[in-house]
Amino acid sequence: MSPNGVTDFNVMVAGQGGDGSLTVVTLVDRLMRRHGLHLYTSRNVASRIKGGHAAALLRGSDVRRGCIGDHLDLLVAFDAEALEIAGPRVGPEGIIVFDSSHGEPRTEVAIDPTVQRLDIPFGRLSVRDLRRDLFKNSFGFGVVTRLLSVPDDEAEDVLSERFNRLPPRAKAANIEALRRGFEYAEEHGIEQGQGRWRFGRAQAHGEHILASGNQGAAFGFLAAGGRFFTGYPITPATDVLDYLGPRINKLGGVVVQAEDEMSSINMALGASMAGVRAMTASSGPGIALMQETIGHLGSAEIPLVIIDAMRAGPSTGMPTKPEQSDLDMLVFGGNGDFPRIVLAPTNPYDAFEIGVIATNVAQLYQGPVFIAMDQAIAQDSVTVRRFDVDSVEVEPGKVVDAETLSGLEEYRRYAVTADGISPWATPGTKGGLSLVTGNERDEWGLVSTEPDNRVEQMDKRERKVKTVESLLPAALRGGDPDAEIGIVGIGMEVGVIIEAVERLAKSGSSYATFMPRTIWPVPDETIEFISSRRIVYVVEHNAEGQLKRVLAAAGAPPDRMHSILRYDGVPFRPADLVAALSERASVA
Amino acid sequence: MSPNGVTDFNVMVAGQGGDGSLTVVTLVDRLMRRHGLHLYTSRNVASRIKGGHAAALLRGSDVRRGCIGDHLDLLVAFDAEALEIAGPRVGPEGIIVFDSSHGEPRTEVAIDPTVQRLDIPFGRLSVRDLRRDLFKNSFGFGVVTRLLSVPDDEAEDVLSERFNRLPPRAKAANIEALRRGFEYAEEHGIEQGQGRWRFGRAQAHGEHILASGNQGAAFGFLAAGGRFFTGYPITPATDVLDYLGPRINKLGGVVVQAEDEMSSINMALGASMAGVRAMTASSGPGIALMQETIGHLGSAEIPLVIIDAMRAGPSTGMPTKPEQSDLDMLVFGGNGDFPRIVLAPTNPYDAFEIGVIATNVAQLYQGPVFIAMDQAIAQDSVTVRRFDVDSVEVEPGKVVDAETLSGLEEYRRYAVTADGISPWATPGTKGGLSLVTGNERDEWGLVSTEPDNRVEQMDKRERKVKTVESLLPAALRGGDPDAEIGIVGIGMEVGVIIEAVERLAKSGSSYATFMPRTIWPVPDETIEFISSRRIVYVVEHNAEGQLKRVLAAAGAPPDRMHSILRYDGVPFRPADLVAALSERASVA
Amino acid sequence: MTETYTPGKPIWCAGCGHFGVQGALVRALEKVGAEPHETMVLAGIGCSGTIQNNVSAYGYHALHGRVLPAATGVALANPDLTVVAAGGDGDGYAIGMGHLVHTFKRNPSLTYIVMTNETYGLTKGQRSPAAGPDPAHNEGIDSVRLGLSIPGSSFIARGFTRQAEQLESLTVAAVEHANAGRGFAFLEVLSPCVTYKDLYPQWDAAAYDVDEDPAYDPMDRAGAFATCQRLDDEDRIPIGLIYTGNNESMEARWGPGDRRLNPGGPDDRDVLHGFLDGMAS
Amino acid sequence: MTETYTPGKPIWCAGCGHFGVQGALVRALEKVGAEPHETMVLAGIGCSGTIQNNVSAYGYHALHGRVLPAATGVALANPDLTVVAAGGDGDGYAIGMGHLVHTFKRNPSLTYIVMTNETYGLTKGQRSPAAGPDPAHNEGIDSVRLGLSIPGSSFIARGFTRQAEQLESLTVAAVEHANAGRGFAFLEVLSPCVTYKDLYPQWDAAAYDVDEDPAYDPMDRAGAFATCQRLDDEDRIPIGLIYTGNNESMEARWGPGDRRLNPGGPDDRDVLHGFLDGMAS
Ligand SMILES: Cc1ncc(C[n+]2csc(CCOP(=O)(O)OP(=O)(O)O)c2C)c(N)n1
Ligand SMILES: Cc1ncc(C[n+]2csc(CCOP(=O)(O)OP(=O)(O)O)c2C)c(N)n1
Ligand code: SF4
Ligand code: SF4
Ligand SMILES: [Mg+2]
Ligand SMILES: [Mg+2]
Repeated sequence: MSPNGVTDFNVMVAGQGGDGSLTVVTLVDRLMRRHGLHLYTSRNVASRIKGGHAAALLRGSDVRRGCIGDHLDLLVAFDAEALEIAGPRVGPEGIIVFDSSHGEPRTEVAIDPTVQRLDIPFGRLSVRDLRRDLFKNSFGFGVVTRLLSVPDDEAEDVLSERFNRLPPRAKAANIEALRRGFEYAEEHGIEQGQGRWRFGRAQAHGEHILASGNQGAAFGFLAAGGRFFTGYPITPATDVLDYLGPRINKLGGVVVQAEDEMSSINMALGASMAGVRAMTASSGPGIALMQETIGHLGSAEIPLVIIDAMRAGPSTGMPTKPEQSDLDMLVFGGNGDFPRIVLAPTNPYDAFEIGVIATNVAQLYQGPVFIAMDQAIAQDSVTVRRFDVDSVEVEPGKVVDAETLSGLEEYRRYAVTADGISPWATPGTKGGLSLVTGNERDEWGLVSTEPDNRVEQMDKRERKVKTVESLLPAALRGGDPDAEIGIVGIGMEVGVIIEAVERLAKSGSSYATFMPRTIWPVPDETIEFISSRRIVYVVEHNAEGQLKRVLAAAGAPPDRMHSILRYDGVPFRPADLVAALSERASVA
Repeated sequence: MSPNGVTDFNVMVAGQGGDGSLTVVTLVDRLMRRHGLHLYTSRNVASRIKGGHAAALLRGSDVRRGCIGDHLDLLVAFDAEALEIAGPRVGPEGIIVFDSSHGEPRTEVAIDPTVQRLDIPFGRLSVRDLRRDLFKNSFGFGVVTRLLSVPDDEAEDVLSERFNRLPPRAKAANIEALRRGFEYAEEHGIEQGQGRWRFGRAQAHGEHILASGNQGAAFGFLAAGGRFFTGYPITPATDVLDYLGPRINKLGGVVVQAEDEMSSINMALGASMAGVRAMTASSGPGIALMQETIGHLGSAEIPLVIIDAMRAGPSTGMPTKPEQSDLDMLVFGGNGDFPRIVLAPTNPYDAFEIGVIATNVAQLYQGPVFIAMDQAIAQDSVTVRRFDVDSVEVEPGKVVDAETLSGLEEYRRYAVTADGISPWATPGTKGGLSLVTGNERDEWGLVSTEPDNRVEQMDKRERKVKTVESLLPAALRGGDPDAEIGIVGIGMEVGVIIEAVERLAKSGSSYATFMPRTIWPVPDETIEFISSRRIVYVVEHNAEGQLKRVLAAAGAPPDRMHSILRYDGVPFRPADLVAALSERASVA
Repeated sequence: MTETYTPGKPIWCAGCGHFGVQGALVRALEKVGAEPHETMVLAGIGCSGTIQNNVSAYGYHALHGRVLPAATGVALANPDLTVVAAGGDGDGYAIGMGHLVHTFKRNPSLTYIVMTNETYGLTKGQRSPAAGPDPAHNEGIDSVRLGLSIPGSSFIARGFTRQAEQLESLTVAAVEHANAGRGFAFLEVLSPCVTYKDLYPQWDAAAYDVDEDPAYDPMDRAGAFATCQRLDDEDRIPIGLIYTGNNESMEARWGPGDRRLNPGGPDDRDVLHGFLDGMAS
Repeated sequence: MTETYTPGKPIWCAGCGHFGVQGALVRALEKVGAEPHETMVLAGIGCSGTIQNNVSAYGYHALHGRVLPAATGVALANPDLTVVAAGGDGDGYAIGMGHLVHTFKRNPSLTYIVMTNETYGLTKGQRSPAAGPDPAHNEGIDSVRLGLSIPGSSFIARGFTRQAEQLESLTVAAVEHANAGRGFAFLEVLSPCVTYKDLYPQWDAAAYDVDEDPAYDPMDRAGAFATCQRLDDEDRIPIGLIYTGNNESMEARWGPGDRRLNPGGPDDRDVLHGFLDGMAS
């Protein structure tokens, strides 16, 4: 960071899950937003309600970033475990604020010698002076704001804003705790306005919001006319249910918490068949349970948007950890051959756009569209431009109404058309009686195994994906377009790739980057990008190189592609990728 | 066929489903078996109980064949629809015996001019003379045996044998019907012993049985110690339930018809976890429903054999038609990365062998093993060598007993071992308490998201497939091993490929054939076979070229592989493949 | 008139009970005045699951066991439709059991007709969960008592194809219950499979018509349960209107059921902007 | 002694009802003399679904909703084991509902303990199917009445973590029922989630102990149903032994339950040859 102002600042607050310690982060978050920084926030929790190591990460930066940085500048560790786990991640000249109430770590922690450590028994003092452990957070915030050279009154202002809805008594106690923080900082020689860091002047960035990918996709769905959502709670997809639950009814829509994922997707299917744009969301285990119905949507030609917020598998796996290991299932799962579309947002704004596209394209091509987000894209909150809802168009697709029907000589639900898409009358429409089935059928919807008809219907269904292909989101590109080495990655890798390649460029290594947003069908541009490089590194969060495999299956030259994989539940940091690429460059 | 004897004879009996007409086939079948012919029989029915075109096909040949031949020699058509559909398939010099009771076809049927047609109102005459339509079958058989120059007393013998368990009255009526058949043949000038065809002398072929792939796999499972089977009825997998249901209890085992496929696979999982070899079977829609549990088996390291009798998809599709369109799902379905093995028998004997291997390998590597059979392999009945049950070994795997455990210092269910396989104590064993879970876990079975542990456990699981790789069945090879053009196909394509290449070789075109029995993991030999040819045709029954895609995903050079696909629900005949290959050869 | 599909001919075996169910449904739909295009018949998979092909209405062939969630989606999406779900006892009581219980609980306004024949007709005669005890199996599931046990249920009836008139009037009552927005109308029909398990003789003997019993009170849940239980102990099967009550329906709980859930209301965009304001940075 | 895993410490919030369930189970297993290595505890997914980590027994963490089929497989495969399935009300009554009904029907000899808290604890407080009515939802599912409605059920009880002694004796009774080969022992435990839905006060007020009621007859199915219904109408919840009966268990119907289903009996090969003879060509 520059001496004049913080331009890129990474802070982590860590402790035991459920003890409220993560609220410090929301305070720092507000502070940074006031100073016009872009935020990227991420949580790292155990899959349990209370207890277990939990951490909140926050990066504030003057340019938009798509990941957490390499090192922490500031760590607030509320217990020894937090110090053990996160201490080594604090970078040179960083500061650790350690709650020493409950003793030292049991093992030696390798901490950079230039790191300063402040031991303050927040917890103990809070209990002693304020009667509740909980106040340690505001206490800690007091120290942190001093370190950030924030004037005390501004810190108090932020705190008051945050605790606006608390009873006056509790609010006052928090302010008291904050002031104890100032005092303690003072005792450690940190004067007001004289901290290690200092924010620059607030800059205008236009209208921004803080959103996650789950929220972006859910909002995009609403904006494109989605009015029926079903879900069954599962980490990390539950946010979508939580976001839409209290909102969709304001638009006349319906949210149902189903009894399981089969019910969830089949209710959505029913609503969609009845003409209402519908969506469901789940994560790996739930998406696995939906496989039969997903094929049915493809066969019976029923639109549906399906969010897969991917967590680490296999099976129950590591529910709160990010992975990109459902790609194979999304692209190849389900029995038989049927059309499907798989889109992968790269950030929350993108999730909004893709939410819109998915909803419209499902309606247009009458089939399933997946929005695949790894847990980081799904749940990390990022400052992004305000979603441009005014420019969203709601595509009607080939729905025919009674008037149009009355002008037709005949109406066949599964009419074989040049573009593969059949006109569609929804129940309730006069003149459009139809049969919908997951058996092979003739144009009228009557079950048929007649071989020629079968081929016509199969071909029709395959054809319609081509029809909408031009509407699917293009890849992001970056780096040096002429470089002979390419890098491909989706979702959470995108922010990391961009930052890593930026750094590598500075040190003279150039790479062309290609970050697909349409996974399936694999667009021509993807194959072309790969075919025109000497080497392409496919960066993925899974063990088997699923994206690479999907690309190979679609015809990308397998010998050019090399995997850079990670499957330990931890995101790459830019430095990891810089190291991995440099190492390979030295071998190559 | 040679004038001296029938060496390759294709007969079809067709009518409406459920009217019992297909019993004629079982009679001809017995006749052919008496004369030492190899049989290949196939049924072609609508997915409904009664009504709908239904046909039984029978091929008798002096060499073993893996498919029905190009043309019919004899068609017994019990109604006009049967004549319309099957008439064009009767080859030169063939004979059609048509039940003219209910009138002529409504459309013109293109029948080879050299084909002879005998119109006999079996149905009407049976009702008139014998009071029941049903007797038309024995009536028809009388005509057929005359055409085959079978002495009347032999025909009567076969019939008596077949109807042994009928009440004497009914049996007598059938014999009466048969004799009416003789008379009618006589009236049409077909004297006893003077038919168009004649069987050769019976040859000894060693001990043979007539079995389907479903039966073979089920028997292999039993032979390898399988004692727990669960199923939920679904075409074309129900046979496995039907075969094991009345048999497994004779071996002390259990069969449960579950309430759905999730229950089915999870009951089997429970039994397997308790140390009993277990299997379940289903078809595409049911296997789709099992996807979550299949990943769980892979994660939690629980052995299970899963039969997928593949029917035409997507979704409910065409339940009685063969397809190979679940391959993608079997290889890539389920959330997350986990090990799995997919085997594909090429005939019923092979299904037996693969049933044994699957049961043993599941036990050895502690994970899911699929037996993938298209409907033709699963259901067509073929004469094969008697299953060599005496040479079957039951592999114990790494199960540890109380005695062994008492000698160990510690027991960890998920111990990280060099071969990737952990020792396994089943519940009830003293000293082996363990935790089994689908969450990521440490060696003790306790839930853990610790990154290094995660990687160790993932790598361990991937590693163990390598450990058993050498036990997986090798591909069948044929044709000219040095040919620069290769043909790859599995399951029902194998018999067709062998016969087609045999013919092509006679006309001077040579091909190397490669018929994998291990689909996943893709064996090195498969990649090598493909890599060492100029062109490889991958023959498949699906629309998207799933096998080719799986091979490409595993690293086979995509540009060498070309698809020959069919997805209309109809098997290839050898002539189809000869034509397809010749056409491509002329273009290439 | 636009030509659309013509209802097909049933493909059932001669004598199959399902003919009777279809006849009652067709007549009931006419009686309640449900316009074909405002009616949707959703069916499961099984022999029973072909009924939608033969009725003049929008038809849907669900996945095995999933007809109720699909029908619930349709009913919530367009409350103006007459929604009739139908299927076999395998479809509804085996793979579909979880959904049945939850549909009773949620009480969406739609009719569900289960054609019970104690067998899986289409897959050739395996036992269904409704099949009674035998040496190798415990007693069958009684969906009527099951429905009574769910506190949210609102309409439970059982018909028998042998009693065509009663079946028709029960079907009318069911469709009327649902169309009045009163919730989930459950009608089980004893519909024998003459090919694999001809229960006509047995059911002829066992059927006991509660509609004819003046002492029977279909508003008394516990009483209904006790009667069903007693009859079962006597190897008899109650038919007729078993229970009807006044639980609020699912759509009613979701607010006015008088509009289709389509986008484009004039304020939609304002509402969306409101959501964004709440996320502002 | 071989070192195996040491039962862990519960990860539940302080005050969570699940502690009480675990305590009762541990004591009950001791009381009935179930050896740890001859006991298997299978759990669902949820906060409740971590109980197997804390009990000295073979432990299995099933997929969400699938604990009953898995436990049935175990119980059939090795009838010598004490098999205890356990899980939350989300696990058992939502995604697992179909299996619950069918397990009641099949009646395998195993114990099932459902920790009901009317919420999904682990996923942070959504409603479970047991949750009572509110303006937006119909009444909850009552698993006890549901169990009574399945003719094959054989043991139904409900405990409350506040009543530790009774809970322990109900757990003992359940495990004994199963271990005696009498079939499926269903025990629902009211086990409040203090973090998302603290029902202690409400349930303290509502619990009605049928064990204390001399007029209550747990062998009378219809009577039990009527009592449950009446109490429900009075906003009370029956606890205690609700029903016990004598349906034959699933393993009993499968023949002698005294051997593990392992291959290698001396005649196995002969039996197999017999099958082949039947297929001979
Ligand atoms: C997931 C799945 N599993 C199994 C099947 C096969 N299947 C088709 S119909 C049927 C049962 C039909 O029985 P029922 O619902 O009682 O109808 P019926 O034929 O008796 O009228 C089954 C199991 C299927 N189509 N899908
Ligand atoms: C297929 C699937 N869907 C959803 C989930 C997410 N999930 C985990 S626990 C749980 C519910 C837990 O509630 P309950 O069973 O009542 O247990 P409690 O936490 O209340 O003890 C859910 C929905 C999952 N693990 N698997
Ligand atoms: S098999 Fe049974 S249920 Fe199916 S159509 Fe025939 S009689 Fe009806
Ligand atoms: S969240 Fe609720 S159910 Fe889960 S441990 Fe805490 S109190 Fe118990
Ligand atoms: Mg049925
Ligand atoms: Mg719960």
